[in-house]
Amino acid sequence: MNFELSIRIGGQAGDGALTIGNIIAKAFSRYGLFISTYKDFPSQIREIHTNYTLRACSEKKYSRPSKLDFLFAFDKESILYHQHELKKNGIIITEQKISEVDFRNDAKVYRVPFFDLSVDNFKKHIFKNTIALGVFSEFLEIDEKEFKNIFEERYKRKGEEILNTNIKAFDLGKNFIKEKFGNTEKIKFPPKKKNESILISGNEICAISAIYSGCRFYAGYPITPATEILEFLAKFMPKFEGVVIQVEDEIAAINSAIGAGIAGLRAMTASSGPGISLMTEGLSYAGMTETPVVIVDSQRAGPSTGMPTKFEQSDLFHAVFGGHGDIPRAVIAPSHPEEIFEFTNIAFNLAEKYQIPVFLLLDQFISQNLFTIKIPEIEKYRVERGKFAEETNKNFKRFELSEKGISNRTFIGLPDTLFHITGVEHREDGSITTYASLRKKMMDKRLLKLKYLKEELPQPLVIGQGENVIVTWGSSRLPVEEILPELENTRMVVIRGIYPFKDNLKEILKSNKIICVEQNAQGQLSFIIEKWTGKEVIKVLKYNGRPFYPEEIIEKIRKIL
Amino acid sequence: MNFELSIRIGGQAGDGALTIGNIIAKAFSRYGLFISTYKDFPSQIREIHTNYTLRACSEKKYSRPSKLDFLFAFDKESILYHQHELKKNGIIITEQKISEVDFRNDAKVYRVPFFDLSVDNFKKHIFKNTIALGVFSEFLEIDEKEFKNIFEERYKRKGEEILNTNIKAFDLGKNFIKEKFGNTEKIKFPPKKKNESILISGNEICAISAIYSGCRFYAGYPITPATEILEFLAKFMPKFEGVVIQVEDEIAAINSAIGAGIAGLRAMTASSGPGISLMTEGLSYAGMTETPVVIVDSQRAGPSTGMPTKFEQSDLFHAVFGGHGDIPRAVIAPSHPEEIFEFTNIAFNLAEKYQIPVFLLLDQFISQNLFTIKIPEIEKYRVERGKFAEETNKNFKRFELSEKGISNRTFIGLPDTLFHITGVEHREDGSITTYASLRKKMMDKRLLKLKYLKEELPQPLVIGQGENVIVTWGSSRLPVEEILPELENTRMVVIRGIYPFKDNLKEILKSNKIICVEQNAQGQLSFIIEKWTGKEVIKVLKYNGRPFYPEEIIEKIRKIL
Amino acid sequence: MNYEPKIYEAKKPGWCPGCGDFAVLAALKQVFAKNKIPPWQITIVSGIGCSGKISDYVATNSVHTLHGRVLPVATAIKLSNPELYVIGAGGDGDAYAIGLFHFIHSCRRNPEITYIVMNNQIYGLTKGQFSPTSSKGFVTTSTPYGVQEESIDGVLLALESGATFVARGFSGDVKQLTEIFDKALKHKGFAFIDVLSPCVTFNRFNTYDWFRKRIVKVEEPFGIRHLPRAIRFVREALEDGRFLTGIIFETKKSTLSDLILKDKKVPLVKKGLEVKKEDILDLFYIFK
Amino acid sequence: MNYEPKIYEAKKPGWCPGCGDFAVLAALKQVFAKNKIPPWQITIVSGIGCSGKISDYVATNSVHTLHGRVLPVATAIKLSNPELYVIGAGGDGDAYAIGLFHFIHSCRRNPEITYIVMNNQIYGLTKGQFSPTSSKGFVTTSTPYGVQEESIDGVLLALESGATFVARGFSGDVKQLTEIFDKALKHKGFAFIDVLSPCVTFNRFNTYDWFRKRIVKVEEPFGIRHLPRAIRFVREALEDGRFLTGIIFETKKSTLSDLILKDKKVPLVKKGLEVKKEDILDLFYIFK
Ligand SMILES: Cc1ncc(C[n+]2csc(CCOP(=O)(O)OP(=O)(O)O)c2C)c(N)n1
Ligand SMILES: Cc1ncc(C[n+]2csc(CCOP(=O)(O)OP(=O)(O)O)c2C)c(N)n1
Ligand code: SF4
Ligand code: SF4
Ligand SMILES: [Mg+2]
Ligand SMILES: [Mg+2]
Repeated sequence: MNFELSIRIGGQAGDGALTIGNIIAKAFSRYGLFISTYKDFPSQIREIHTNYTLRACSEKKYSRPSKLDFLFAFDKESILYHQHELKKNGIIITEQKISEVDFRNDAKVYRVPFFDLSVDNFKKHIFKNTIALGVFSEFLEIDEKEFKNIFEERYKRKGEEILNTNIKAFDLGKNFIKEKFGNTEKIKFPPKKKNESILISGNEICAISAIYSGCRFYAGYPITPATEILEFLAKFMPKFEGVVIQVEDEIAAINSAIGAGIAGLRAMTASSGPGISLMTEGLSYAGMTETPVVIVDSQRAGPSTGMPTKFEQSDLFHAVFGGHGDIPRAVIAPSHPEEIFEFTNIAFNLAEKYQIPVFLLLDQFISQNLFTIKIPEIEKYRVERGKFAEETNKNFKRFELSEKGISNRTFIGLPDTLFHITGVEHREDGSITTYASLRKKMMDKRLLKLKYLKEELPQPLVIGQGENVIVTWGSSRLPVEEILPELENTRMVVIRGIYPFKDNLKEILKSNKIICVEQNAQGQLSFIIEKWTGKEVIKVLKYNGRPFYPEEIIEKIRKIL
Repeated sequence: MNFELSIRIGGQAGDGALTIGNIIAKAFSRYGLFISTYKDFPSQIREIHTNYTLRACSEKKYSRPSKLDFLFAFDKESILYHQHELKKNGIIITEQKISEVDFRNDAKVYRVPFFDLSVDNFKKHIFKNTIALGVFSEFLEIDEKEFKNIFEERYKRKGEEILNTNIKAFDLGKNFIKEKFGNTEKIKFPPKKKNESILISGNEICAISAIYSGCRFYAGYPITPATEILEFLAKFMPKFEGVVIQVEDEIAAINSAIGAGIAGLRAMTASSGPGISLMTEGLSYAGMTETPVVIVDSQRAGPSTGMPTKFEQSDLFHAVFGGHGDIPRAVIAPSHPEEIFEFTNIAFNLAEKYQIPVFLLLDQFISQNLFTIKIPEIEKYRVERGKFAEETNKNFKRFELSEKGISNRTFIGLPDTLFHITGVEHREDGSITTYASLRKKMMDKRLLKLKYLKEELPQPLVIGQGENVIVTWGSSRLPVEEILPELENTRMVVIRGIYPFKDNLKEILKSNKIICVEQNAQGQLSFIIEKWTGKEVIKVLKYNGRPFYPEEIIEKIRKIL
Repeated sequence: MNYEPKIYEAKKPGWCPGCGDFAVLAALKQVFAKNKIPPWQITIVSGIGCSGKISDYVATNSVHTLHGRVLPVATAIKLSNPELYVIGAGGDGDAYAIGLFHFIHSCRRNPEITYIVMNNQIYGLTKGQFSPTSSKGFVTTSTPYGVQEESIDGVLLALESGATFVARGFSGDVKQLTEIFDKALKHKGFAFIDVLSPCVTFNRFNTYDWFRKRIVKVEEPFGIRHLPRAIRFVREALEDGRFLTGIIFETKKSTLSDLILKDKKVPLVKKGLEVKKEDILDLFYIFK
Repeated sequence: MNYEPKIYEAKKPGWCPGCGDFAVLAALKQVFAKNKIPPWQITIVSGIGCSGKISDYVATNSVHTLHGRVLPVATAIKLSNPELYVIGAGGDGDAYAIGLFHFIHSCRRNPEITYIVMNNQIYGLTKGQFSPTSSKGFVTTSTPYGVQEESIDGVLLALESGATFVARGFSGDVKQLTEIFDKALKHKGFAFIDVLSPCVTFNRFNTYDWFRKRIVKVEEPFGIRHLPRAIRFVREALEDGRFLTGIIFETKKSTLSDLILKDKKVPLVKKGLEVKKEDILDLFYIFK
């Protein structure tokens, strides 16, 4: 049986949609379902409608659901904006106070006085979401323990009283619904599965992988949707004796990371649009000085401040082409929560092996939402430092010309081994020069590295078979993958190692019809695909800040094929 | 008669190569010859070999000459590095002190004790370059007045004494050569032409055009090779009541220019590589807020600090693709000193008509060297502000949707007419929103402008006829144009309106063989040409910091065709 | 026109109930109304942060800039049109972290603008990381083991950098805030106000009550004649865990507009862009 | 090894004869030699400018950073390997214009590095534009009608921002400079030295002679116990047209390394990158 359940919780910021959504997500995830969540939150702290969507499937499906089984509506907007997304005869659980609103005719509406129940019983309105959870549990066939266990973990630390109040609130909701509406029809669940899965966000996976991959220096500046990387590392890096500092801006962040990279540490910084743009000069410096540094870009809707809490994939052009001069670099983009651990590890290895800045492109959807994944098989991934060795060398030449363009590296402070690093053109020993022929040699050296790097870059992922090609990247893969079985004669190609451009692109994309699904306004990957295939690409774009629903894509593609 | 004379003056920084080069250039330019100069200076103030090349032609030829008639050698390096570039039987005028150096067998060498003559006669060594000029004049058929007149203008202000000393020094050189070597063979000059030409650098043309084009706000930060724009405007803008400020960095510079642009002024900033990279976030903001601003990028050799005083064309990728998000913008590049006035004017007009940031790409060669040009027919160029009007409007919507995506603009401070500007996604009135459908509309609006702008962008310049195409951009045009007559069946296409990409590119570049001559390591324009033509482009690249000699290109192209 | 505070308000602010920034907005509106300044003659230039949202809540001209870039933009707007009241407004992260150098350079340049920093000692909009004014030891989401750096004080830095009007306000005292803003708006030059503006959501340490116990009101601009004394008093108070509020220093110096604008009567934006052909030719003739 | 100054020199500097920066280089080499520091244990991190070229002239480790970014890079290097002597060096434009915020934040963070600003009150490498320390009225290539802004002083700003070692030197007095550098290198924390380092080519106003008439040497770190007094003296001197040179203030505070590095014995760069699998699993288990 293919089980699938989609829930949206809407309310004003502060109503607690996030809390209850996370509890449901965790409960279902532990039950053995695959969860993906979607937070549609404003870039403002209070008083604006927000909503949280949760999808639970018996199979791995991670894209945003377009049709809902349940809608929790704590405010009027929740009904106005979202009830049209309910499935036929879907269920609405809503605050009784909400008036002057027309409910969809087919919807099963349960109006509950969450606010009053909470205030009457607990003197505070904040338990209304727990009450709602109790209500919700009455519609499910699973044991209420699945939720209550989570309460225990969550509230234990905060004291017995809070825990008990929450449990009381939960029961209150449960009983209210029974008393008022009698026995509701219950949703059948597949049998519970023992599993080792975790419910985690992309930012957190990235942070853990960084630690595993030997990152020991992180400098950053808060920015949505990348902040959690800073926050996670600030908390856990000290255990691994690494350094995490929040600095005065992103320029300081990248230059600090570069400083650590020069010194011989594995270093990283993470940001989003505005911060990434500020790092441009540093990027160019890292390329010129052949300094390994990993730059995570959790993309959000741009340009400029754009929509800080919203999704987009529009920094590809910048990652590939941004910055003055001819800069060696790599750009990779995981396309799935399950790839983030691996790709973060790859980013660090490529950065050190090729001594370049590496962009790891994430996006708001994959960065901030929660997904059920298996704990990665970490032993599969290694720290590969390339030509890095603790070897004293009186004639150390940091930029020695070599066959593949890669020179020996070590850390600064090795006896008798002197470093000279400069963003100015330099000789093999790092001293400044403007000699024409040497300049050319050094430039060739730096760019030569890309030739070899290209081979090692993650391969495109090809799924399915067929004449037609849908090419995509980043988390756009998730909805495309979901609709793929419904399309005839079509294969999906996910570009994951974006730059340097792979030689096999033309071959892999061979087709009469190339459709590119990506989520930005200019068709940034499409441009590159057109360049490499010499073919016009049919672009399927979205850029309103919300990730594609699978259905939207299929509709558009049906029109094309 | 086709007259052509090429001279190089070499010495240590501080030896005065620049001064004497400029005097010769001015004298010849006034005489009616077309001058182009080439400064090959270190990014260091003293004690390093520098050289200045000067080409004087009876026709407009502005590229760097590869063969020299004259070499002034104030230091040993001048001989070591440069004598191989002398034509057969070329002339070397050199400091007598220089020893242990082998002169080319065929060269006519005149060893003169410049240093001693200067010190013996004037107690200072600094007159050695004027003495050298006197020597030089003995080899020319033209009247010595041509030089002495310039002394008078130059040194008048500094006082009679300095003037007289210089004249004495000049005569000293002249007489020395006569006495020691007798009558030298004299170079014949074409007859003197009355002319209205000027000898000017690209930066200065750009600055004058900015003033003419209505620029009344300039914010900048010094950087080679763009500084002269700041310096020229600082001096002359006040006369036109405009504002020029040197601010704390390039971020402040672009944000100041944007502020003035928002307020309703025509505003500009200029920089080079590192500074341009720092402006990336501001660029994205200008695109989002639809603020006109002109960004002049006097390109230099990158990446990073690169070779600050050296030539390159490697910021094209950044200008076109740099910055996070989907940013509307324009990129134009004059390809000839005579185009700079016009293109600066176009930059301001496009910026205001389309309410976007506009990149004006110059480069070190065209920016800092001197060229003889006619004074532009300035009345041909106008200030076109587009939808800018002083119209009070109680319901002013700065971002009103319209057919071509362009909204009405005015200045801030018009009675009852309120502005709301934000880098966040916004409604027509500028208030913040994240509504999905509005977001899409606003993004479409901003990008729609490019469709119309594209039509108005400077057309590619096609010179010559033939099956084969040499495509080029910026000052690379100069050497290509010079060799074009020597190639059969070949036309030259100069891309001047670079972005948005023109629809007619494929048509205009139709050919079996497309050769792209540009001066960067990645082939940045080539990449774009390949994208638009679907054809592989044969790249002729140079990136050692020195512009192509025409001969180098022809050699490479002969191998290809 | 009826100059009431509400004519300056565009929409209901989206700040958390109790946020200190409400007081700043309220005081501004009162001062505008009191001085009968038409909305179109005001331009609020704001940064990025909860504080920066203020520009979205006013029915005056408003420019919501990039994070940290309030001052370059505000200065340019003022130079472009000196008839405007230009008010910069941002958070402590905006002003003292990423934008700190613009702040200090503005102090010495003395542009005729008012600059209000809503100092909540935290990054509000990004949900609670420490800022340069957070106290040492303070536990935030990015400093789970406590802030490790000394905090800095905007008032001291402004005094040291040549600012001509330096004040501190407190969101718990709208009356005083209004008085300060009133004087600031009338000041010829750079008028800087650090407003202690509690973040009730992410900073549970520096609360209204916390401040109330520590605030000492300054009645006179006591440092007016003596900068070193002003500096000493502010520093001593801070070392003692107290905050002086009120106008702390005020002086007269030539402003950036004085120095840079030739003609102060007609704003640049109102001048035509035409130039005399001869004047341009004269520029070219330099190169003859 | 024979610790002589010349072992630290890589090539003949390309500065103009008479440039103040020679003195800084000379003093540094002497201090290195005196303290017998092996070249590989020193890292000079420099900015962009004539001053920044110093990194190309030393036979120690050197990192020539971007314009204004000396301090983030230097701090990171020091944290990565505390066994190094890390010395930041740059110009007044580098430190007080584009890099000013890094400077002030470094003062409050107290990283264990020495930071030398070669203050020539001009942009040397770009040929003579004004800098934030140029005097008001000074005619430069970008201010043909004179500088219009008040200058700022690095020493005052450092004192106000919590720096733990603040000094001023003069290139005309290599002996004093050497003494200052010697102490700076031994200081535990951020040691800042503003060196009045004349540019003989583009600044014909602030010449050696000009300074000699205005310099007052401070023999003791007289402010050592009293910051406000140090601030007052420096300010009064400046207002009076005089420059105090010597060590102006020195104090002890916990350093950034103290606070941020768990294990101060083994430098981070010398530690392996391996982690225990269980430790990583523990991180994942948080999300069970
Ligand atoms: C360049 C850049 N970096 C980071 C951010 C993310 N960001 C938004 S608001 C903010 C800081 C907010 O703190 P503060 O300035 O104190 O304002 P508050 O929200 O506390 O009023 C940050 C870092 C951004 N928008 N731009
Ligand atoms: C981002 C950036 N902007 C501008 C420049 C150009 N630039 C090189 S050196 C310099 C300033 C030099 O002044 P200062 O720091 O005082 O050093 P000095 O040469 O006087 O020693 C500038 C602006 C640059 N390299 N990078
Ligand atoms: S989070 Fe803090 S600063 Fe932001 S609105 Fe809420 S209380 Fe105000
Ligand atoms: S220009 Fe000035 S700062 Fe630069 S080397 Fe010469 S004297 Fe020194
Ligand atoms: Mg704040
Ligand atoms: Mg300087």
